[in-house]
Amino acid sequence: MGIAEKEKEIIEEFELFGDDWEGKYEHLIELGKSLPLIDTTLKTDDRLIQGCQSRVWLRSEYNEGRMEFTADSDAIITKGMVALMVRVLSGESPEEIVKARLEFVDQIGLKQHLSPTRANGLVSMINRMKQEAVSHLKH
Amino acid sequence: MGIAEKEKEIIEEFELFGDDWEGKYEHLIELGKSLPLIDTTLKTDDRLIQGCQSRVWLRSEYNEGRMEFTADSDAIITKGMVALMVRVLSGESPEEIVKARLEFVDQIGLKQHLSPTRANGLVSMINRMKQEAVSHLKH
Amino acid sequence: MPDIETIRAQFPILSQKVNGHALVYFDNGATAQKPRRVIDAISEYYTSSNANIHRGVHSLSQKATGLFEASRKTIASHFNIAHEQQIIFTSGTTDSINKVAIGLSKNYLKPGDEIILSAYEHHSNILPWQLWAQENGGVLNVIPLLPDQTLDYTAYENLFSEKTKLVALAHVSNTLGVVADVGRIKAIADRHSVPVLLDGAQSAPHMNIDLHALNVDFFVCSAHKMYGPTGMGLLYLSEKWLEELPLAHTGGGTIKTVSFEKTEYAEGALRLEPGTPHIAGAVGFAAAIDFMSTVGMAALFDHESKLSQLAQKRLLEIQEVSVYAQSHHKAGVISFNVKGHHPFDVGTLLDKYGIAVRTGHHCTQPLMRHLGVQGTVRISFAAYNTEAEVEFFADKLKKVIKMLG
Amino acid sequence: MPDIETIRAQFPILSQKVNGHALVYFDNGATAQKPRRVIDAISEYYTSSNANIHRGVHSLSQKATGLFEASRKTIASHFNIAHEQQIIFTSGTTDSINKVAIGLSKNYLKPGDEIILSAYEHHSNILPWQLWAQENGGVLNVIPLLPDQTLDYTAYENLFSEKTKLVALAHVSNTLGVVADVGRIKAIADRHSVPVLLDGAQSAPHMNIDLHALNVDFFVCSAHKMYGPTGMGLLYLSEKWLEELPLAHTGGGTIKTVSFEKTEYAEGALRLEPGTPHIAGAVGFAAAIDFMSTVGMAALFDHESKLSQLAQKRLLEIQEVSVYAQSHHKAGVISFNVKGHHPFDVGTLLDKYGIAVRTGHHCTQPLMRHLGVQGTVRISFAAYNTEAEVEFFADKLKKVIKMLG
Ligand SMILES: Cc1ncc(COP(=O)(O)O)c(C=O)c1O
Ligand SMILES: Cc1ncc(COP(=O)(O)O)c(C=O)c1O
Repeated sequence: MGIAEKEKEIIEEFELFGDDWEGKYEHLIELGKSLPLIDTTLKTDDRLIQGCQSRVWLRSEYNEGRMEFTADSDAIITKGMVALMVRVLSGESPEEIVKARLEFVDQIGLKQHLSPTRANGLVSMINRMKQEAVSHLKH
Repeated sequence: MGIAEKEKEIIEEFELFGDDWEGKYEHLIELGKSLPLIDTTLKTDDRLIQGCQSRVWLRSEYNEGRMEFTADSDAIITKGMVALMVRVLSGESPEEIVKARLEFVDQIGLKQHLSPTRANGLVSMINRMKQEAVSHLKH
Repeated sequence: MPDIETIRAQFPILSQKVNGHALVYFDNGATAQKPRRVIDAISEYYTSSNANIHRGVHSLSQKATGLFEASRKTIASHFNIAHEQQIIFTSGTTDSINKVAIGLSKNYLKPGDEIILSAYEHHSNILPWQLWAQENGGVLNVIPLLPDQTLDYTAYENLFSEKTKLVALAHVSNTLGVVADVGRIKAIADRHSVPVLLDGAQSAPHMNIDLHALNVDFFVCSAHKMYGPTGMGLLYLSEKWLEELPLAHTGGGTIKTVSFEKTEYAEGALRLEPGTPHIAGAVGFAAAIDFMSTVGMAALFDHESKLSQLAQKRLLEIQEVSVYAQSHHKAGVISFNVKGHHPFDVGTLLDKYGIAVRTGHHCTQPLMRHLGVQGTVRISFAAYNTEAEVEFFADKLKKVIKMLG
Repeated sequence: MPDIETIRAQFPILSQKVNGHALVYFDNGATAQKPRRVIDAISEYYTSSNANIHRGVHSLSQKATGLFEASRKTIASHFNIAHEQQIIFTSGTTDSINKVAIGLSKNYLKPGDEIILSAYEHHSNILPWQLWAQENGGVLNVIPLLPDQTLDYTAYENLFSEKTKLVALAHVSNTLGVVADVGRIKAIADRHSVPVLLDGAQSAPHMNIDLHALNVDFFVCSAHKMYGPTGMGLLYLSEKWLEELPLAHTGGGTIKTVSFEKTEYAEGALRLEPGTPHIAGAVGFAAAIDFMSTVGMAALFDHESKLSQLAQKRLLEIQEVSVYAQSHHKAGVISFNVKGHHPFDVGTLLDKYGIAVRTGHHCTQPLMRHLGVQGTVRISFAAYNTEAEVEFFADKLKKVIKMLG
């Protein structure tokens, strides 16, 4: 399944809640909880993305043309967002990741969490994911 | 003639101009011009009242129970105002000078020149006149 | 105090809906909302009186200067200061503290000297002193907190040495709401002839402050936390320091005469206000003071105390919640945490109900480290907050905790 | 450029009567009047978006932060700066210069070092350097003026020595209107690898400024002279100085982590903007920039040049009048004197006709001494001034001279 399909799946998942933001956030929190924790020994400073309000740790690996991401956050809503990003981008090629516009976030009504004013580390995390991908691009 | 009479005289003098501010200012300028200049050798720093916009020099003497003032300014409108003050306060006793409220300035419509925001040295000059008078009060 | 609806009606922003709910603004410690009279005073200034001040002979400039200096008088009299020149306009608390720190570092503070601060200071009352200490080999001594998060006055007394040159202290902790006992602080400092700087950023908005009675050397606060405009602050100086504080900044408007070789400075407030001041800010600040006067500082303090007590009661009814500095009578500020949940999550979900709270370290990272937390959730009150809002908040907080599971 | 009536209609203050006459505001060099959109942007900010920025998770704080950062972008793009973090908000030109002077004095400027300024600098670009020089044994070298009151570029070149560490220069002289040839200034400074600070207080309101092309190290200006609010200014830094300029002020909002022992600072503009910024000021400043864009900087410059030329022509027709820097193409500013009459008298009487001019030393006392006068009368133009106003002024000036006799 490519990025586009995964985004579509997520949009459908969230459409179920319609205008019910509480349901939507409960789902997001569930997603956060289901994201496997990064082992604390791996929560090193070089993996830390310091937001002013919440912290994100990102670990990436490159394997046979595909990026694999694992990530964590100390705030559960941030972690839910992190889970969505990992789900969409993990297992994809660097080329696809660099191109990804992640517009599904807008469509599921959670765009405000990606605002650069949010200081929750998410925007920096996405930038970091893309940078890691760039470093594995074939030229 | 006491302070009150002199003030009354000045009010009458200015009433002639009614609403004609140009006439009034021409008169004020005339008064400024007719004020005898202080000899430049007397324009020493201790007699200087430095306004931001114009400068005033004040010389005072105490003689047989009366204060005598001479004063000068580098700006003619300020000097006109100075002339009015000297006319009203010169030759009076320290007691009368300290009490003087100089309300005639309001009545002749030139009160704005005595505003502390005017930075023309006039308010400081009046304060200085009163201080000099205070120093000669009989207790 | 006018009734609460009369007060609320003066704040246009309060009729706003946030995420479909009426705005409940509990982030007053960060900045207060502005009453109509403040907004109007600023507009009116620009619409009918705007000019540069102090040096102009034309009518508009006279008008603007008059308004600016009248604002200084209003503020001086609010703080019970007879000599209004002791009121220096700055751009805010942080600016005021920096200017004092830079000034004092020029001839008063010497290498090896010590400054006393508290463990709950705001970064703005730590970093300027830390910068001085790092650049000049100075020492910061920290008043520790008792287990109930109030100041340890005994430890404070023991911090003094021959080298102690200043006490710089928050009047009210922005994170905890704890109120310092200035009388006690001052009495001990006086015994050592050490000047006191009081950071009033969080006290000036909430209580009557009589600077004549407090008799501190420096008092600083921000207009924006007092229903006034942004970019405007106050630096009060004792008579002695008004004369003696070396210049941190200098420039136009501060002088009697200038040459490239030598400058003779003016006296009073002018010396310490270089450049074109924030004239509209001063006018707006005075309007904010007028607003606070119509409420009455004593009534305001009572009102906010009642809200704090109610909020604390409701918070303590929730099992998962822990409240900091619980036992202390607080000045309109309460910090809490929900066991197992990140303040960011709590704040984000409360916002969904239109409730604005502050989360994070509140620019008091050393205090966070002391408390052993990443951050807290902080609610802080103003004249326009109501008991109904507190109840709504408590109710929604319970819902949020359930959602977070 | 929109037609002049369309522009004038945007400035509510212009419909005011002063002493029974329509206000003729020729004191723009001191501060400009504000268009309705600026006044409204500020009101609107307080009415619907006010909150503290950068650290808040709630909606209002997000909104305020968004507006604040969007303002930074607007301003950056106006000055053709790609990296908006190079725009630091200060409280004004004077504040900006002081912060650079304090910062540079910490590790860049050394005892015995030399700074080049010009003979017509504003006190705000003299005194901060003089303070540094006095406190640290520094030297100020002054570019002299040619008989026509323009900079002596040859002398400038000869001022450089091994010890020259900075050129700090007014882009446009606030008293004379003389425009510095920045290309020439920069080229010579570059040859000696000396950084340049450009005081744009009087250029930014009048001309298109491309900071990318000018390529100076520091550029400073004030919003209030650019149709914007008081208490708001700009400090532009080159990439290098953005990273390297030591902190003058510090405090809340500038950090990554703080402890009493050690602080790790944030990067970019944050590091240099301690405390709550003048949020409404930034929003108002951006609105002022929008206003200037609708006029167009090139059109604005042309318009003001035409007014200056007409005014100078009319002034020179009056026998008693002498105009300074006459031969030079001036940026919307003209200084003159009336033989035998004090500027204060001229200004006071012009005010009676509703004409606002500035009189005195204009915070350029060294220049006054060079010209051998106590002060001058200065008229300075803005977008809303008209040829009819210039004619009215010239007419009334003649009357005033007659009155003064
Ligand atoms: C050339 C110049 N530099 C600096 C300043 C100081 O600007 P501000 O008073 O806004 O700080 C002015 C304003 O008068 C000026 O004209
Ligand atoms: C106790 C305290 N000190 C200082 C400050 C800094 O105030 P400002 O950001 O207005 O400069 C604050 C505001 O957050 C504060 O609460």
